[in-house]
Amino acid sequence: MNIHEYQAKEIFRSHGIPIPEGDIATTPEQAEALAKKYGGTVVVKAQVHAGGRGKAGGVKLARNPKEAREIAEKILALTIKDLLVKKVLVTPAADIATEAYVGVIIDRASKRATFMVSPAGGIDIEEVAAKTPEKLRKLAVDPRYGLQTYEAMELGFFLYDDVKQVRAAAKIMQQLYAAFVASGASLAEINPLVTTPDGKVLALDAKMVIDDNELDRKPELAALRDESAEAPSEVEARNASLTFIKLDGNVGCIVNGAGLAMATMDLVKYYGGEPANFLDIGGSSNPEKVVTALKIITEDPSVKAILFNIFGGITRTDDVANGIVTATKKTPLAVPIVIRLTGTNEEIAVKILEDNGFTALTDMDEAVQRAVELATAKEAA
Amino acid sequence: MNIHEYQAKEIFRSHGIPIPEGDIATTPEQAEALAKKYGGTVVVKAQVHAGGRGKAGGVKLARNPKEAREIAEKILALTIKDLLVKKVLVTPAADIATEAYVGVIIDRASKRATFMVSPAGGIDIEEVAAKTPEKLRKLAVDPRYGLQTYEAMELGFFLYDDVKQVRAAAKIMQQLYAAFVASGASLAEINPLVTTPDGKVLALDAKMVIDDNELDRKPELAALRDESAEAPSEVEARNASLTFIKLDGNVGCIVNGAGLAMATMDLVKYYGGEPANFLDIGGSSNPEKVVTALKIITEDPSVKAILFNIFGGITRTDDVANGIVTATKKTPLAVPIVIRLTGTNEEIAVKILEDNGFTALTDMDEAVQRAVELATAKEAA
Amino acid sequence: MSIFIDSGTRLIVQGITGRDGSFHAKQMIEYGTTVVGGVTPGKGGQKFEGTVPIFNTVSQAVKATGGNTTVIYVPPPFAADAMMEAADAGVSLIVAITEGVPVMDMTRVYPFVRERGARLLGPNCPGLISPGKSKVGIIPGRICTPGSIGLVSRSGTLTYEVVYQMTRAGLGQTTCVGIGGDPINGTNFIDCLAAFEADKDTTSVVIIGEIGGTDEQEAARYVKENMTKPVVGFIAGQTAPPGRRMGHAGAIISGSAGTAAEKIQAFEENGIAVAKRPIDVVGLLKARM
Amino acid sequence: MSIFIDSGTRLIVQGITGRDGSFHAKQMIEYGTTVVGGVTPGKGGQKFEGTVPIFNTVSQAVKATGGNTTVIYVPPPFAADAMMEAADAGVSLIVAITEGVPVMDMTRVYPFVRERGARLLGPNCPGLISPGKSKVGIIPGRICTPGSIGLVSRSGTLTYEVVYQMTRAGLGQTTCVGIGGDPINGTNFIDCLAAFEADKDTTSVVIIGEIGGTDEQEAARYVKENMTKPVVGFIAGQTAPPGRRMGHAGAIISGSAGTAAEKIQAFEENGIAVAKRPIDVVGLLKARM
Repeated sequence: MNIHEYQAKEIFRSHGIPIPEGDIATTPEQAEALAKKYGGTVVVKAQVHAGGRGKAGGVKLARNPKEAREIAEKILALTIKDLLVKKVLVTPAADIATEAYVGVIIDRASKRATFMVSPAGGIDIEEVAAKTPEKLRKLAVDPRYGLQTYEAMELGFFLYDDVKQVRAAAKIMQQLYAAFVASGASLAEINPLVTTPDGKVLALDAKMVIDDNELDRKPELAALRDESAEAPSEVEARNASLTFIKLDGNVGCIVNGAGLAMATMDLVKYYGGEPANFLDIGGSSNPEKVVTALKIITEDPSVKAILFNIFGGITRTDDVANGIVTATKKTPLAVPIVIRLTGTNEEIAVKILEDNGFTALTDMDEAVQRAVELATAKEAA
Repeated sequence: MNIHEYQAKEIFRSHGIPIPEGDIATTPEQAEALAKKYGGTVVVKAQVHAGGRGKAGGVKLARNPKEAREIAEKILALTIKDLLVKKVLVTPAADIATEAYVGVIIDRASKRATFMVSPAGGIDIEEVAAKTPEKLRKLAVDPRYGLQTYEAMELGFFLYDDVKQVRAAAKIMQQLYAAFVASGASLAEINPLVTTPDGKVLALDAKMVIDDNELDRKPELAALRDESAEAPSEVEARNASLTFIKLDGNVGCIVNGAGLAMATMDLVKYYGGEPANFLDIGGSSNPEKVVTALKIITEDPSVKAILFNIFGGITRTDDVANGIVTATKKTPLAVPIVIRLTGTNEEIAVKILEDNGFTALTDMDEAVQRAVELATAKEAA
Repeated sequence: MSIFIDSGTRLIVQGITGRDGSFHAKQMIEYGTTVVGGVTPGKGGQKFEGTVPIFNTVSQAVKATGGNTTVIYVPPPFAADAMMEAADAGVSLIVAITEGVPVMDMTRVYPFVRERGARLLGPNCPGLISPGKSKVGIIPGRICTPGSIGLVSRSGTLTYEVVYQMTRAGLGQTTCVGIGGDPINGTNFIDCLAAFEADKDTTSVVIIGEIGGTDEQEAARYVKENMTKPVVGFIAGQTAPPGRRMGHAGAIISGSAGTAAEKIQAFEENGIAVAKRPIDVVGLLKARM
Repeated sequence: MSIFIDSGTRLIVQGITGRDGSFHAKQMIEYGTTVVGGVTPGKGGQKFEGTVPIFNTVSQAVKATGGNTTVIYVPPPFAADAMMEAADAGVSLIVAITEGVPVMDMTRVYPFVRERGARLLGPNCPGLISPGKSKVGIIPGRICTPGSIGLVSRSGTLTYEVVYQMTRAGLGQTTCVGIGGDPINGTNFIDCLAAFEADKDTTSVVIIGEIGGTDEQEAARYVKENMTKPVVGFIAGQTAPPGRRMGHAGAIISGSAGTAAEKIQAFEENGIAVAKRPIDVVGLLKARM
């Protein structure tokens, strides 16, 4: 789960990381009032779940309250990577001497939380990695011991020469690690970590991604979710425990299991179609899930045919069949549907479907080809 | 450092351990008021740093406020193992179905915090260990992972059959472990851990010893020290970074290093004397420490001779010599003194002493024999 | 022969009285797996289905039954503890089916299990099956048949699909292993490839990967450098949008964006025949027999 | 020969610019120890006494100097981190002089150092000396002389006393090791006894214990079961009051009250000659030559 910069800053602050003050505005007037309160130049920053805010015009300096209002008005009207900007963060502008990058992620290879730091911060860290890899340093943290002071100091010496700044950065990295672990994060970033002309070390930006699997046991983090910052269909899917990602094609796919879902999409493409989405109904299906899945798919006007591909294991195919019947009774389909199912309780499922006028296929390739043909025909019609 | 039951309970409570309410009284009237507040029967418990309070009459039930006042008055007049009772804890009496023992200590052999639990609680756990060792179970906690839930459950199943009580006890043990680690304890005990007739699991008593080495970095724990509950000479010694333990003999010993101090005491005994104390001036001495050490020793009227035994390594013998000269100039000695020193800056030290009318010996056995003779002669005089 | 499990496997089911645990325990018993015990705290002393003894702790279960393998069906908040309990009780194989285990938990479980010399499969995996001998997990038994192909996959239902098509085409399996798709799992492709290479009865191997991470690329290098048996591969996710989970930092740390194209290229460059469709696995296998 | 340190020891001093560190670094250099570098964060690039290079981290120091041993003089709050840093930097021997290290820190340091295969001596120990070859720590060099006796002790100044009396009586030492008296330390009696038994030049061994714990009792059993060389012992604390630190629980867990009488008995029952006074060590050693 993505959280906003201002939310990540709150978490970082609660772990002691030094961050300049700041507050959220949802209107230009609020931004103006905040700028007045802080005095001097402020930064107005769009709060959206998208990288490249700066390039998109979502981060601007304002020299006075009036300018803050005007800039906030412009930013609050922006759409960045399909996401509407609904909040801005207003924060006093800091004097910056140097900019560094500090990030922690879960690294699959070392199976550990891993730090990446670079004295070349502020800009896109991907560029640093590609062009000047010698400016990037990694350190995998042993979860049994946490980030030791000497390790943090080694990273600090990679960023700074002045031992006071090294110690300050080391402390911030230990605080960042604590925040990372306490929040069950999969990513935590400070970019830039700056030094000021008088030698202080401060975090000017904050980014954090929370492992979805943590949310059940960390309700205070789950409460940070900003559904207004996401596509409504994806929100609806998640609330029904479905994984849904909207794509640009015309074959709506409903599959159990992420791997089979992707393979199904690939097969749609292989047979000349385009998948309209990724939709995984997950391991233990129930009829309700199927109803919601069908609802989400049919709300997409570009879907011209619906393809079910269910391989029953832990998923019972009769559950899926019942879901299809319930959903289509409630709201008859406007597009053709192709159902392929095999596995657990297959015979019962086929009977349910046939009793309700559906045909059930058992071969994946055959089903995909049929769906692609139907979508193409419908598109042409 | 020992802390009182009520202080340990505060720490345990802050980690979530269920403990009946309770408060401190320093007068019988306060005890009466607390008993009135709680209603029903209360327990009045002496707060002293000594085991065996119960047997010494320091723990009593009071059925009503008046009785609470009377009992508090008696307990506040007690002296338990040489320690004056200055505070009592007043707490509502709990209905008890079963009593168990749960303790954690630092175990030298496994080099880990180690749990000891027994379903036979309430009584002296040493007795359980001696008479029914099968009722005692140990578990060394891996510090890299902490006390895992399954480990706590295994201990819980050793105490109870009812899985609800097992879970409650397991949770309490994890909380106790957290309190133990967070406080830098060397001992934390709940004796008894009780179940009530309605199935609740509660900690009725609490004991905790804090590692002295933690106090510098944990000022909130250092603040729990109750100097009124200790011998004044030991408090004075500690404040001067000396380790002092009063004994019953007549040869006052001032030595650097615990091992050498003990060996010196043993030698005093070997040559027919009795050491009056253990006093270790520690590794890096300074003249001030020596002055305080001499002050503490000379305040003990049973000391008939003073023996210095200093082997200079990190300790500079000239520091010690200067301390002796300063102290005896300020307060001339009433008893004979024997000084043995060798090692770092020995020549300077000997010169300082001889210039001020002292004799310095270099042989330990010779010095100890002399001190024993002088003490015996003084005693006889 | 087979890898990891066979007819000597003595299985303990952790969470045997739960919804999923009881369902699959029955399925495994029906398949012929030697289920020697179950664990549910507080139900120690009872029997599952009137025959399988239930214990309060894994340690008790192992001591009483000589179990050497466990399978875990407990809910996500308790799954990490269950894995550690199993490792500490001395079993040699732990199969964690549970989906939704927090990754932070797994950073601690991984070294814990390793220190005790146990093998962990999963979490979030379908388990494994050595057809005709033993099944541990949730892979449907009837889609498999004994034979000489080894299969390892990051996916669940996609594995079933491929195995099903193999079985329909008469290609039986020594062992099918689902390693799970979580960021941190106990057993990876290479562990399984090495075991298949060492297994006398396995003649060729199928590897099924998907987008994300670099496990497939590393597996491909391993195949080239260490394997003599033919390997056929499939990668799911050619049309999937770039993963949004890890963002940029994840790609930097692994030195790869983890795309399907990249993985397919790694397979091809290292001598793994790549199937375009799941069904093509069958043809590629037959061509290499 | 000698144990743990010899003329091949290349020493790094952690905390070389501090009060104790600088004093003892000079003493060690004077004694002839090969001090190759020092560590003080923020003073990297400077030189100690104009000759010994100072580094910001132990890792840098090891890389630049080939140091294989470190000695730690940093204050208690930073000592545990210093030990872990040294272990992680790959040195094989870490000698921690610092007194007052929280025991909780040591519960973490101990497995950390072990995992890296390093030997830790201390904390709260005087270090060790192989007379005429190398001295690491704070044992005064002039009280020692080369010879054939190995000595191991839990104490500091009591060690000096015994070594001094041995030296005065013409009994030289291969190595004198102070293992420190803290509840958790890195090297125990048995580690040293085993090393002395294996050392060709050591002909007999002195062990100096004190009250508390059961290390001496275990050492005594080890001597009986594993050692061929004569061992002479001394135990301090016969007149000491019972330890008030651990109270009853400590005694239960160790199965012993840790008294001097108990330890002396264990020594005698296992063939260790026990000196009544420190000076008697000399006579007992001579009687066994």
